[in-house]
Amino acid sequence: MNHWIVAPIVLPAILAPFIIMVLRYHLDLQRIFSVAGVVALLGIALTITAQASGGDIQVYELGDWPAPFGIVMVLDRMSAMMVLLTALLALPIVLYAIASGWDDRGKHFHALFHFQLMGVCGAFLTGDAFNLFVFFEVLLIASYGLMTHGGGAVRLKAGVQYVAYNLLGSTLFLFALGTIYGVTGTLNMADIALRVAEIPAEDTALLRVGAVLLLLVFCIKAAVLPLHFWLPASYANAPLPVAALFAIMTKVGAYSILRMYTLAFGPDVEVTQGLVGDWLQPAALLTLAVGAVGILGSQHIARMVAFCAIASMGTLLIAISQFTPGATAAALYYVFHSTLATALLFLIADLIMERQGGAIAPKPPMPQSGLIAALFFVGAIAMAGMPPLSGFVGKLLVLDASRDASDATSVWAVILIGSFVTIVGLARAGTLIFWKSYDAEVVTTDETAEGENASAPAAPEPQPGLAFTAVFGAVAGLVLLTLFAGPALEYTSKTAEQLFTPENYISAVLGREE
Amino acid sequence: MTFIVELLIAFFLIVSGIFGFVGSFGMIKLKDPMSRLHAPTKATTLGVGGVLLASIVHSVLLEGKLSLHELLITLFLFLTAPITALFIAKWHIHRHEKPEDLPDAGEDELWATHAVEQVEDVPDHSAN
Amino acid sequence: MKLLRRIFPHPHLTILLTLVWILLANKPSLNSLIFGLILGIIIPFVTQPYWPDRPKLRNWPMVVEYMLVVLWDIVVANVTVARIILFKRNDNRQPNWICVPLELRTPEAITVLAGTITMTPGTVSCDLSAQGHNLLVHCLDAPDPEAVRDQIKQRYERRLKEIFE
Amino acid sequence: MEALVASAVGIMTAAGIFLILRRRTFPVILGLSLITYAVNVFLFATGRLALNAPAVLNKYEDVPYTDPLPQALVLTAIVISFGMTAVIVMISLSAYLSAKNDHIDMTAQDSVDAPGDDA
Amino acid sequence: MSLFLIAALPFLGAVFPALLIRAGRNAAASAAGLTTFLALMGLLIHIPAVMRGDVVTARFDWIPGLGLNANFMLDGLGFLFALLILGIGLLIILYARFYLSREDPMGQFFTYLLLFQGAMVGIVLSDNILLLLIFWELTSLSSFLLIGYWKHLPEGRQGARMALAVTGSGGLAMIAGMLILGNIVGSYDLSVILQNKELIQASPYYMPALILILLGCFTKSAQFPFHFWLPHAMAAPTPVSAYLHSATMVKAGLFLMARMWPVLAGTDAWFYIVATTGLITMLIGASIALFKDDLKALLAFSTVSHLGLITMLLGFGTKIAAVAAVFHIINHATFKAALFMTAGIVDHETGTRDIKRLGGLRHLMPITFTIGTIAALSMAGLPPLNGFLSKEMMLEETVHTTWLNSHYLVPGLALLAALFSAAYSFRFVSHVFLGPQREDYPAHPHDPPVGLWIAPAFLVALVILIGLYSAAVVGPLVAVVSSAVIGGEKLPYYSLKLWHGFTPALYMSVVATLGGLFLLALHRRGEQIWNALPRPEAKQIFEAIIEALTRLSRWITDEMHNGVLSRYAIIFVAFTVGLGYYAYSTGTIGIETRVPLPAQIIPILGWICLVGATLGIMWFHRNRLLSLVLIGVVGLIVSVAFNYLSAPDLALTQISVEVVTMILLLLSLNFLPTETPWDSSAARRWRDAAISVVAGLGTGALIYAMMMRDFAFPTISEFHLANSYKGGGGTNVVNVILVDFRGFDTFGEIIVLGIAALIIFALTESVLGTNVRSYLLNRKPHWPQSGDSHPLMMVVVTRVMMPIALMVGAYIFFRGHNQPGGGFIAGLIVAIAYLMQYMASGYTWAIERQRFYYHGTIGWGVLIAAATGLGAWFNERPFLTSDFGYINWPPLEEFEWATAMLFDTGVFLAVLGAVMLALDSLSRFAWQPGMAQEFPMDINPLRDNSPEEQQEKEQA
Amino acid sequence: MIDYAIYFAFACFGAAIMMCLWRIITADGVGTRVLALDTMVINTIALMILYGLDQGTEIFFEAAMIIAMLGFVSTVAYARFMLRGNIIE
Repeated sequence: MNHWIVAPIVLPAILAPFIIMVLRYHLDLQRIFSVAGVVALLGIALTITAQASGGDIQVYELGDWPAPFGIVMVLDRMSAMMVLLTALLALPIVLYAIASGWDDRGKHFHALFHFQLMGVCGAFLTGDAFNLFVFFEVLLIASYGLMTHGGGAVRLKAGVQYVAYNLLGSTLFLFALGTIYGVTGTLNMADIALRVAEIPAEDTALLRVGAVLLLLVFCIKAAVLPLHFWLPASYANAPLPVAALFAIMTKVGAYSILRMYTLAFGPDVEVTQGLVGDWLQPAALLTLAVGAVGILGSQHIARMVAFCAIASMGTLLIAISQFTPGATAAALYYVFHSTLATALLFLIADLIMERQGGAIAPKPPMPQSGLIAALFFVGAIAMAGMPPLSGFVGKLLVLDASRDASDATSVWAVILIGSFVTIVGLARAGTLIFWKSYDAEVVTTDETAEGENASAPAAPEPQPGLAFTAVFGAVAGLVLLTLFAGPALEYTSKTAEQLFTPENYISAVLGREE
Repeated sequence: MTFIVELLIAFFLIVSGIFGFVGSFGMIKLKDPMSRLHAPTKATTLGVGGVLLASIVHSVLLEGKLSLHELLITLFLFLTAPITALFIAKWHIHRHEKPEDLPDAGEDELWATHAVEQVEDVPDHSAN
Repeated sequence: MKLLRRIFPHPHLTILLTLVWILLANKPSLNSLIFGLILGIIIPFVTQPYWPDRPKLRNWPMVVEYMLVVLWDIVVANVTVARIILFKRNDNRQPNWICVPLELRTPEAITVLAGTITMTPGTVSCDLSAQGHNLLVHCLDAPDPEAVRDQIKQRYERRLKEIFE
Repeated sequence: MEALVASAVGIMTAAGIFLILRRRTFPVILGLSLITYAVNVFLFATGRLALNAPAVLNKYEDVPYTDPLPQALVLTAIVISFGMTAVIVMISLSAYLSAKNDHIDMTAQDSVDAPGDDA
Repeated sequence: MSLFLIAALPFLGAVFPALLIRAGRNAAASAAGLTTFLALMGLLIHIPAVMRGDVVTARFDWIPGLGLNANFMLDGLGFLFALLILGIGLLIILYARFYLSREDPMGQFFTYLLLFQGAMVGIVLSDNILLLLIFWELTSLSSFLLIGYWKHLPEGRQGARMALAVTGSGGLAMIAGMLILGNIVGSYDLSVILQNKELIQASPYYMPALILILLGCFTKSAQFPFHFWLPHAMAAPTPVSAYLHSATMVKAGLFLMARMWPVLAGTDAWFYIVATTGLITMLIGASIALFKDDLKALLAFSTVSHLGLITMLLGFGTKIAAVAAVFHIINHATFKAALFMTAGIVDHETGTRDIKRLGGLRHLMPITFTIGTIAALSMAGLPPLNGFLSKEMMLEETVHTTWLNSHYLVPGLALLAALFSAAYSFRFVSHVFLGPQREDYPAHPHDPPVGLWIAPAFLVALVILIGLYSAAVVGPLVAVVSSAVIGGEKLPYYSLKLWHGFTPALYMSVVATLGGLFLLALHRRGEQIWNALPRPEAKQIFEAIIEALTRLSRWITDEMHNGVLSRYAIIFVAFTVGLGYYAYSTGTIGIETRVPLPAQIIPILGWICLVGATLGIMWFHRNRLLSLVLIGVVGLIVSVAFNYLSAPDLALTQISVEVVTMILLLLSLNFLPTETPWDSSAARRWRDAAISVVAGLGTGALIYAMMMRDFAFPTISEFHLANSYKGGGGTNVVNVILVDFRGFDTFGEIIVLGIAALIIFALTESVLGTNVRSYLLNRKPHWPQSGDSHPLMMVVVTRVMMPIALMVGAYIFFRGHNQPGGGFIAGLIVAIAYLMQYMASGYTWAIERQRFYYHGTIGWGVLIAAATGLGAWFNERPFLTSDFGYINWPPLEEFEWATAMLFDTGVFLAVLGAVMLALDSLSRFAWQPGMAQEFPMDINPLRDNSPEEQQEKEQA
Repeated sequence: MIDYAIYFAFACFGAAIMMCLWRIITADGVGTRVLALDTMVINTIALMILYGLDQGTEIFFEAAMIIAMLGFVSTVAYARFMLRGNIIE
């Protein structure tokens, strides 16, 4: 019995209540335990990634109930990879949050943080559709708390919209699950796959509705146009380290699309033909376009980075929406890149906002301007997909993989023009923020109203050293991802292969071959 | 014997039905809010009570198993209904009755609902 | 003794709760009795802070008598009120407020009295006076308020005074 | 019976969506509650309807049982949506108190954007 | 030295200046110079091999899955360019050390410069087009940094952005082109691609690939119409201009055209696109240069012109033209870099670059004058300088070229361009150095220290040497390079010498020179005409386009994401309904297989209530309290309906949740307005209603269709029904599913609830920590408050009701496994019991008597649930495996124990804690200073007698 | 006979609920509406017990009991809201 599989879920689930109960009044201890927890999670993630890299699909039957009757956790290459990504992402962010004092601007930051990690890991590992819903909700509700962490009128207002929109999404999730259960009579993903393949013709209409509703739910999470509206305001107004963590949330949507639409409603399944391909790709193209346009059109750094997140999701979904092994391998590589790059940019945006507010406009010089400028430059390069960082490799992979697509021309055009607009937008922002000579007479007031709400509690002594270490950690991640692009791509290629042979998954879960 | 028991049960049921109906009918028919308050007490007491009695009698005498838990519902209703009524009455006094419209409260001068320092500049809430 | 009082803050409540448990279980058995008793001891202990004083109950026969009287009154009053509602025209009805001066002082007694008044249809206890010395009662149809007040004082308050004070 | 349930789901959904399309927080919350009811009933009904067949095992006789699984799912869903409702109530209340209005829209004043000149 | 190292050295070296700058400017410059020097030496080691015509390679598989490999190769072409890059780079570093002032952050400068150098070396050495792309884009990035190096200058920012936008976009086009190319050939390795001319030129994708790649080349090499960025890049410090914008970066495009020449050139498309562009660029660049008053701008446009020249030569597609192009590349690099440095010296010493403010410097700065004049005359194409040689070759080639059957067009235009070229070269000399000495120089000009002029002097020496002894000095190099350009084929005959006899080219040269002198004489008149001519200013157009693009983006973004949630929601709903309908309509659905249940009168009544209440909410939604009441009706009916339809657990849960939700909403409504004002028009409401109705119809129809059909497969719940008692030890299957079969869901669910409470608590803390607190303290209630907030009767009844409610909670909890109930409902009921107490006696009074802490309760709940799950690990079972058994203690009846009960206890505690924490937090909003109560009830006649009051207080 | 009595009671309580609904929707103040809701809850309890009696099942009992308990809480909460604005103070 391989208990490692549930460890990424159980560890935060125990750590977070422990922090609440025992360490509620000890911020220092909370920080220590929180970081230790993330490190432990990273260790677990590495372990399970090592276990999964062999190519065997491991199944953990919770409560010792056989699938499909109980809930199963399934560890395959993709889930292991995503858990690893989550842990990798969490470490710099938690360090940054500590260093910047963000965790002290409201209560329960660390507990919510770990609950969020739990939700994300759970969503990646579960092999049960309804359990996926539950973990979606765990990660969502934790994100609600993290998003409104620290309060402030604008942030709370954005929070209301965020919650309301996502509640609609959760409702839709239930409608979708209900429909799928109502037709197939099962909730286990592998079992759904098995039954979908054999569905009698008289039931296809209902099943198709369920499948498309489910896809829409994931599209909301993945911020696919026109369901992305929740993202810009909420990411831009969230505490930015939290927004950095949210970089993984959109990936949960992308992951789920990949999972369900390779396993159950895959490209070869006749029943669900035409539900994905017809519109997901155009929608992804639009997403990229809107994201790129938003980067150029934003007047606030956080909002700009939020649009960066949308644009990178667009690129990712362009690759995903082709549902070929090659494109999926590219997408999985891009997932890593996009998550780290988005998070990096959010952290840098926070460094900027903490020092001089977020408007993309000339500002008084700030401390450590040179270093931050350099970091911004690196982050922008990564995000725009310029060499030498992984963004370029990712973009090349996506372009290369989509050359056989039916509408390769438009895909390429959108990706490349999108990159262009992104470059222009980021260059504009960077030059305005860092290069503009500051005219002291222009800005006299508005200083307090600009950045944080004026009444925020006095921030504790910030630790810029640690903050920069955290940011450098993210940069290092990107650099490593570039340097080891070869092995990484090999891993993702094998992962994609595994995804496109769902029979293995099904037989591993349902144990039919034994 | 069974017939008598059934008759008893039927009697309880009919009584309860009538009073349940009357209780709600009163709410429609009576015009002033305070009088309407009287109506539901019928439904609470004999209305529900009758059904519960019928149920108890039914299970004890017809099915032969001792099932008295319906009494609990009665207990709850008897405990809670006066409070409900009290609060609604207080609401009415608070909203619609001036101290001078009510009977004299003796040495205490005011009824409890009115015994409060009035805050100025509070919007009117006649819609409610 | 003090210890005993701490453990059994409200013996009546313990009895009531045990009874409630047996009713809930709906199956008179040793199991439910013992379990009910355990809970019946634990729960008053837990809720004791919210019920700091300890009402005294004496004169148990009177309790029974009071209950019977009230039950009878409920039946009678129900019929009366039903007739008023069904057959009496709104214009002919004489709704009225009555002030009942209270001799009772214990909150529990006042509560029972007010509850009784409300549960007997035709009258609803509406408010206490500012210091709790009078009870405001509304009558659905009371051409003679004095009579109603006297009946309340005679039938209920007298008995309650004997039970609680 | 099925028609009643289905139409009730539809009506609650419609009313819920109508309220969600209002522009203040409170109606939106009410709309979300309504639509939550609707989805709960929907999910419940996917187990098909049954009368007098609760999924409580009867040791003595062979009786029909309704599908228990959707019920369990609905229970989970109810709890989760309760938590969500509580959170959105709280966030919108905090937003109201902080911003002194309960518009659900982010107006231009709310926007943190400041004009940047391009040069 | 390995090619890897040559390519990597500048990058490695880039680290040092940044780190060493604290050690002084010299240290930084030396580090930069040293790395460049090392790389140059490493390159020179390969001379013998290169001169033999060998190709030196180095290969490393980086991303084999993509075909992106770190493969390098060094042939003649690469060698030439690497030599230029590193050689001139070395000179530039030397020059820059003396050029930059003390205020300039020199470490940064050299870092950027080395980054750029590395990128350039990478381009010219790449044997993989994807790798080449990487370096290509890197040059754009590093040049962006270098152009914007003087951050305080707005021109620097704009120029940098423009350069990045133009070259970056070209690079993006090239990505596409390269990918297509690689796709045609099946490999991204240059050496493979270069072998496949026929395959490429026959492919239908040849044209797109060609155009896209050329876009990259043209933007980088500032070819018309992308030439406009180059002059504005001159905002950079002069060393940068000299290096990037004359010698190296702008030649990257030429390099690539030369590199791809063997496979791309030779077609009509190539000729017409490349040669024409080059011709136009040459002409336009030269004519603009003539009228530029800024020295660097003049040089910049002359660079544009010369780049056009080389492009045109490459475009001719003939081998001999390619040789000429190669030769001119070398020559141009030498004289133009020298000219830029000269301009930099002039600028540095006089404080201005404006030709109109200069003149007569000949005597003040003789060395500079000499250097500048020789370089300029080479540029003008005067013998015996090297510029003359390559210009001759160019003119010779044009004579043999027909353009759309015209024999005169190309030579004529080329002659015109040469004429302009001579003119501006002469102007450079005469207007800067010649003429009378002036009194009004911004500074006191004199010759600079040797460090500043040695580099251009060296270049000028080359200019002369090549001019005089071309065959000996550069002959072999040109041969090797040309052979590399034309793909290793046999070189055509050519000769590098000054005198070829009276050829048409010679006549044209003479005409050009004389015409140039003539033009210079007429310059003043010409300038007037030039200034009077309306001409589009590329910079302004570009800026306007970018500005318009930015505005458009801003408009689109702000309009789309205008913050109106209802808009977002309506799109969401419409999209969902639309797709759902599409999915439905493209599938098939069979006939109804189930018999509908009869609709009895009671359900119909319930339905009427539900519909009435729902419509009532829609109708009255502006009255918030009333909508709440109506929601209560809906909740009641729904829960009764659950009960009616055989779901007692659901009914219990629904009704309890209902009450708590209602209380939460009431608590918040206390602070919110009680009325919703109208803020949408009637039309909008109708539209909303229409959408809502469609969505409602959709859901209703969906569930109806589903309910009328059986499951397509047996459901998994049959297993649950069969194993609930045997395997889970409970007869209430729903509960067994919750705590056992799907206990993990429940585990997640209580965590959701716990998180919800934590969020509410955290928000309360944040909000009450701000000025909201004072707002709350001074806030007026919605309407007058009544007296007697804690009525006596309520308090007394609660004292009885609450224990009973707790009892009921306990009962519901214990029976849960076998009968409807369970930890969740029990938790809610117990919470409501406590809530009753809060309502009766007030929050402050009750909280003082509270005996448990909500955070702890939540924490314990989750931990107990988790511990129950973990317990199974010790039994070597998976998480959450349950166990149960029966206990027999006579005289008691047998009763059951189950670990699921423990799990349920966790659920119970978490729910209790969560609900209480949420309510508790919300209650704190209403806290007022005078609220602390002494007594549980406001009115208590017992207090007339003071001793008992004392007693009560004591006990309290 | 019992059946007929039960039907009669069904009719009575059903009519009662309808009247409550009517009152809830048409009343002029929230107070009356709350009263009507409370009455409706009580009628519902009666109906549930009746239905249980009719079907010979006990599954309605707990729900009825909980409704009896909780209906009170919500009514008090509404009333307190109208009287004091703050329901927990």
